[in-house]
Amino acid sequence: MATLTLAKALNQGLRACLEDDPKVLIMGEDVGKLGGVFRITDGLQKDFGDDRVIDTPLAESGIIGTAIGLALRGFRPICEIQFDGFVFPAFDQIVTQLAKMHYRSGGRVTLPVTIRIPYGGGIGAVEHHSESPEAYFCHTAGLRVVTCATPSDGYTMIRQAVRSDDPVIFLEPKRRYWEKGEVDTAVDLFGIDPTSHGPTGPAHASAAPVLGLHRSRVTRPGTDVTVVAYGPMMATVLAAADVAARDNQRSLEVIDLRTLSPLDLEPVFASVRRTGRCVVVHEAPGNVSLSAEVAARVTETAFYSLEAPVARVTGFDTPYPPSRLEDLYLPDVDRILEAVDRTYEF
Amino acid sequence: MATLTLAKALNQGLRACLEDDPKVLIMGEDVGKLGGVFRITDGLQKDFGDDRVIDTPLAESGIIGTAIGLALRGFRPICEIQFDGFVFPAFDQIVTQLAKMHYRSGGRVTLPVTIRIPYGGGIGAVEHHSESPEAYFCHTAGLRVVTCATPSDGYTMIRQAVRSDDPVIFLEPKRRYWEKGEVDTAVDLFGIDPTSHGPTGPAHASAAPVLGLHRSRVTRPGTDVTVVAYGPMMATVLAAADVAARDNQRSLEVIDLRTLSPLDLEPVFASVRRTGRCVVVHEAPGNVSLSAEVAARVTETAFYSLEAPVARVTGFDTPYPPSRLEDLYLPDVDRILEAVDRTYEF
Amino acid sequence: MSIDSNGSPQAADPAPSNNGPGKTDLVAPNAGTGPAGEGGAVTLLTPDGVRVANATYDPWIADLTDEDLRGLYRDLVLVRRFDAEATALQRQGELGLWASLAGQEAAQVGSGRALRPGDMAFPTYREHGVAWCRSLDPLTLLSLFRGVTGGAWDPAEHGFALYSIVVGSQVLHATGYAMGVAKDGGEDAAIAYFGDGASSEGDVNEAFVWAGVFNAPVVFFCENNQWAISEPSRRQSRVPLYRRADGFGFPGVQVDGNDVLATLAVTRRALDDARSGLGPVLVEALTYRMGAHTTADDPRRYRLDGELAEWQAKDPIARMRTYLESTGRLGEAFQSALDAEADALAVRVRHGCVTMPAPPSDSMFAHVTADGSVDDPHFAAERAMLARETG
Amino acid sequence: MSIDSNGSPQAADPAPSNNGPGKTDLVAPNAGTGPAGEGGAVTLLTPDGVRVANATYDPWIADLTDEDLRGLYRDLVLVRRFDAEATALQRQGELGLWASLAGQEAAQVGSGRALRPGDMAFPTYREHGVAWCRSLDPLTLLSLFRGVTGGAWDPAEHGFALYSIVVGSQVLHATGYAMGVAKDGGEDAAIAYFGDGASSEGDVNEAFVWAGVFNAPVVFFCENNQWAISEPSRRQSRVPLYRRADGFGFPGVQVDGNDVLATLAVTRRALDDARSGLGPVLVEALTYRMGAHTTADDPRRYRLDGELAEWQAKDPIARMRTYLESTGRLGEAFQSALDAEADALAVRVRHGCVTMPAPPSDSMFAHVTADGSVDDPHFAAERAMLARETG
Ligand SMILES: Cc1ncc(C[n+]2csc(CCOP(=O)(O)OP(=O)(O)O)c2C)c(N)n1
Ligand SMILES: Cc1ncc(C[n+]2csc(CCOP(=O)(O)OP(=O)(O)O)c2C)c(N)n1
Ligand SMILES: [Mg+2]
Ligand SMILES: [Mg+2]
Repeated sequence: MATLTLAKALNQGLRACLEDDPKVLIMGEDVGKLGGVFRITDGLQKDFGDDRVIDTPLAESGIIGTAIGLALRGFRPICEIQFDGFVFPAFDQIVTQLAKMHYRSGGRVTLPVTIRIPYGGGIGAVEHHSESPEAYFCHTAGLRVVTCATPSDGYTMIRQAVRSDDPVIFLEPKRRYWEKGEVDTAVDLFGIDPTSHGPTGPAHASAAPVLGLHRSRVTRPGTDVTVVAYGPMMATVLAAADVAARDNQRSLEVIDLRTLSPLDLEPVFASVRRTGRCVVVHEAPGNVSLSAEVAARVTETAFYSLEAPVARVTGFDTPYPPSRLEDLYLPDVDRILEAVDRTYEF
Repeated sequence: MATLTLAKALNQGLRACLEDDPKVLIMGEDVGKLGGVFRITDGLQKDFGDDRVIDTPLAESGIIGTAIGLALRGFRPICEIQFDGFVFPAFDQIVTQLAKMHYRSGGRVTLPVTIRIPYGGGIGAVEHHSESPEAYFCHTAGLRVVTCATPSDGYTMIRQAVRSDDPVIFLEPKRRYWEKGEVDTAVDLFGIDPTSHGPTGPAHASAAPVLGLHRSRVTRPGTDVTVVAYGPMMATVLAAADVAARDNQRSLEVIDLRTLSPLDLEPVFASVRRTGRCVVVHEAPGNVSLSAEVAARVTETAFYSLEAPVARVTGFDTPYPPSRLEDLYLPDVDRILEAVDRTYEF
Repeated sequence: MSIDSNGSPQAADPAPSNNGPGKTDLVAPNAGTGPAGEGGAVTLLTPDGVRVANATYDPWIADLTDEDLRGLYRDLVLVRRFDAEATALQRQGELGLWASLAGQEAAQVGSGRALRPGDMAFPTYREHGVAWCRSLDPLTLLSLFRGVTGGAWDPAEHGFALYSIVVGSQVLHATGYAMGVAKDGGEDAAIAYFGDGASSEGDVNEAFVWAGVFNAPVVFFCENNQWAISEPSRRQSRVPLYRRADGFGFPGVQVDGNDVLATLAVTRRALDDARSGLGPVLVEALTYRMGAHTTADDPRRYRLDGELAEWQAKDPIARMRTYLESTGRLGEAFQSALDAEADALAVRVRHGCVTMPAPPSDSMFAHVTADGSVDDPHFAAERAMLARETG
Repeated sequence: MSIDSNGSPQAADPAPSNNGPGKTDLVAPNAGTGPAGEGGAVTLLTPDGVRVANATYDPWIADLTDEDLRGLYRDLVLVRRFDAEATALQRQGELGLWASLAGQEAAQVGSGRALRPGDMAFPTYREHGVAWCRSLDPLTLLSLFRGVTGGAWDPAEHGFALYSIVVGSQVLHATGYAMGVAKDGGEDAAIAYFGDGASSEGDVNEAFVWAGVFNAPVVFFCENNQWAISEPSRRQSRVPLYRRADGFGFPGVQVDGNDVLATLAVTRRALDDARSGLGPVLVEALTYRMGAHTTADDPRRYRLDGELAEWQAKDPIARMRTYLESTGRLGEAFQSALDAEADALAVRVRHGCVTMPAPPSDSMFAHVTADGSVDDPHFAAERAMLARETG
């Protein structure tokens, strides 16, 4: 066990990926000497060479398009997109090629490409540096979309993602990069027989079981209201749960989705069946978003358990505003608690 | 009144746009001599010249990017994207530039660019020719997204869209291009005083009122179940309503959304409050889609009116399949009626 | 090297064969050496079927035996026949669509036969002739256009990537693949096919950036068939497309794409440069799409008067036949055997196409993702629903 | 033409002024005429401040009066001072970020002063010097980096489009704008600024395709400041970037971007070509980013040893001062007045920045769309919710 920031945990996870498999590559803008603008790849080019940690030309479609070609040649590229707002030039390669080539080939081609994207707001940045683009990817069949909220998940999930034979969009909550947590870097993620459970399954029996990549987690058990969130909002939701417990005697059960596509909602359904109330939180704009999907599925599955409609707390349906307004834009503790209250008003 | 196919109605609508305003341009791949692969721009280059109806190089980002520049110079470009599946190379220009420049400029810049996209399946095409990408655009603040289901709406809505000072994604249900309907091409859409209601408002009092661009419509009144759809699915839903009336004595109220962003759900809420049952239908994949949004909003607004959770009938969460399977992929009458039944099972 | 008659190239044999055309056929004194501007497009065989000398490129086909030459001719004839049959099948409703290669046989066969088994070709949707050279069963191609599969062959097995419909996208894949070759120390090369229209896409130009910067062993093979659907190639560039390479710092060469020998020579040389660490090369093959863009297109709306006739006079198959006949290389026995082979191919293709089984409905849900260990009840429910519906 | 001291260029005056540098200053015999290869980057003023003759480009600045020359110097000094103040403000937490132009003043002022009022410049996020030439209040720029606005000026008012952060995107906008100029018969031109890194983006290359095909009156002005964050410019191209234009069929020229006179001359000529129907020109201005990429960057991690010193010796301001001083054009009175002006500018900028009001919270909802006649209760509810919260 070590206490690491999320940034450092990801860095160590990536290092392990490069050590695990000589076919793993890291590619992107400024990932080499600079170690990326967030230093997530710090030191990796120095230790693994510029043949494996590749500073690319400044063109995102090129990054993903050549990564697909490299994957066809047997490599496992990890692409870094510098900021959320700069993934769109690569959107065509992601949506029409990366997501669909396995299907197109009738399963003959696999594209184990991981796309790391620092995402979300709250860092006082200029335009295009604070986007939450997950809905676009979740709507696209053939992609897997995951996000981590803690250093421990950062370390584990990046390794699982890179081991996955599917393309994975790996979303990193950038404003949490510098928050610390316990990480067990000695964990044997893939077990003695890595094929027995598949790369995303549980580890072998002798180790503490590691949560599969596509599993959500009850982060904080509770009895009154189910609150579903992920990534950068987890810390905010947990803070809200503290306040609710203290000020209202309300016990929130907090679930970290972790996997955004496919969704793992069984724990949510089970929770809502107990609580009868559900709030879904993310900072991406609400319109045609993940919270709509979760709300629709929860309602369909637990209709008669619901005391109130599922409440959604999301970023507003505006472009991400200038940074002096972002604190008002982003869901905060008050807005989450207000939604919790709403579930009692019905 | 004339009986026209949707294709011809759009063609005449575009002609009227070019006649109305010398700043209107049409640009895209093969829109000139060929008249577009669906002939929607047939004859327009011949009559308006290649300075106004422009065959562009084969690059979608270039089409939208230069259209933005043309709009900054005072033009009103209508861009054709040849097929739904080829809009993604332009995604960055649409999402980061076209959608956000008005906001970025604090309202000083307007970008009246219309992007016409033939969309949806059912024509036996190869990959990338049958996509329904509306969710991506609806999730993007700053864009307006509309779709027509009839020749009459095609004629009217394209003219309203081109008059709008906002960027409009104009989705054309390609497999309905050859279906006929009554079109009143004499309608005076913008009234004597075009400023009084704005370009998307009702026409002046002396003409029959024209529905605004951002209004949904109750296409078929009914009493038992509210069925919400749009674009290519409208005909299927109406057929389902016929069958339901005949075979089950069930009266479906069918609502054509027409405007996908912003949504105009007041008529849906009103209907659901009466019927207590709601089915939302589209052929786009269901995961994180428009039907999720409609379901979530309907549930939030009409929770106590609902006898059953909102049922969703959508394309499956797979890539669009090879065409020999598309009839099984696309929602059909049976699948819609099965969903209607489901709303009675709760 | 030799080219076998089963459609797979053999390993290169650097020794020129002694009964090749090198000595006997040189009747015209010179031709382009490319880059054009130094003499125009490289031609080794005139439209009249006359072999012209070219000091730069002659050595690149000096090894061809008479059998090899007949093999090339056979390829040209058979792919055209297959293509015609596919067009007919589409007209009869057996295919959803067909993108004919008619007119482009030499560009495709010449470049396709330049490849080694370990190379990887990245086609568009029209490279049926290259597919042929890579031993792909024509019926596998038809399964895509019939709507039965997404074009589901194994690229690794054939050295032939999946067809790519999003114009330009595959050019980046080829470049990345070539970067991978350089990384794993292989001697293979990648070749990216694309059209004149595709040259305008950002992806193609980004591929040029990448390939130049990483010195990737990739040949960019642009089939300039003069049209992108209804748009003439000057709508994509005001200078000849092979010149695009200048801007990215690697060589561009223009070749007569209706000349199978020139295309073979130029592509071999370009692949050899790529393999030997000289980096990428752009080849622009001048050719002509004799038919419609696809069976959904109507070229009468835009084609120029006389254009078709002009290009018919440069037909890639006719010139090869004239050449072989006039040099006594094409006996009647070969000709009639080839006719019979073409007929048999057409019969096999037709029969295979019309009897091709429809895909099982559940296959729609297969292979959306690769990792079978992930269970997703939502997806399973959709799958079960379809299973219920289809009984 | 003359360049007034208020920061707006006046209409062009083709008559060369008779006390301009044309006759007296030509001490070195020749320099590049660009395209490079014919003599390297165009230079009119050496790093030592010596004016060198250039038959091609001298006429393009022959009209400059001493006052004009001092005006250019003044621009250089003031924009550097403004930039330094902004960097300081960022360090003190008054700005979220700042992208310094230090080192690139000559490239920006030279090109910015080449523009006519009706022209439209399309900047990146670093063209503060061009903004200055287009009479944009520096505080307006700061409002963007302070997070108060999205960079909300009126492009039409200033002939200066909004800052563009998505690398390369604006180059297509410039091209479309120029197409529009050609359509409406205007005599204006567009200029697109972009960096060496941006040259790799598909959008930039598509813009080259478009501009070539439509012969659009646009100048592509690439500020090659040697770095794209931590990546050297050879990671974007293995040949000099001005050569990219060759591939698209229009001229490319390389200019010493630390030489304000050469940059002015080359840009004027390029704009003139564009205006007169000769189509696009690519200008590559060789310059250097003396500071960090932005205040968030740490160039010590990647900058080469000695590189900064090498470029400091080529400083764009020092060389202009030396030139003006050594030719007796820069009196002490002017110098001290300019120092005072710079100080006053810094004070005004600082004060304006720290007192800039935060945006009203409801402004988040303003201008998402333009058509106010559309009512959307969902959006209105969000707006009302924020209003309640901020109450
Ligand atoms: C990104 C994209 N945009 C548009 C299309 C529609 N389309 C298919 S083929 C074609 C023309 C291609 O021309 P070219 O590259 O010259 O190849 P050719 O068909 O002539 O072989 C177009 C516009 C597409 N497939 N992909
Ligand atoms: C599409 C896109 N990708 C990545 C970025 C992040 N980014 C901002 S500036 C920059 C480097 C730009 O280099 P260059 O074009 O040379 O301009 P310079 O900053 O040197 O002026 C990068 C990678 C971006 N803004 N946009
Ligand atoms: Mg073509
Ligand atoms: Mg730079």
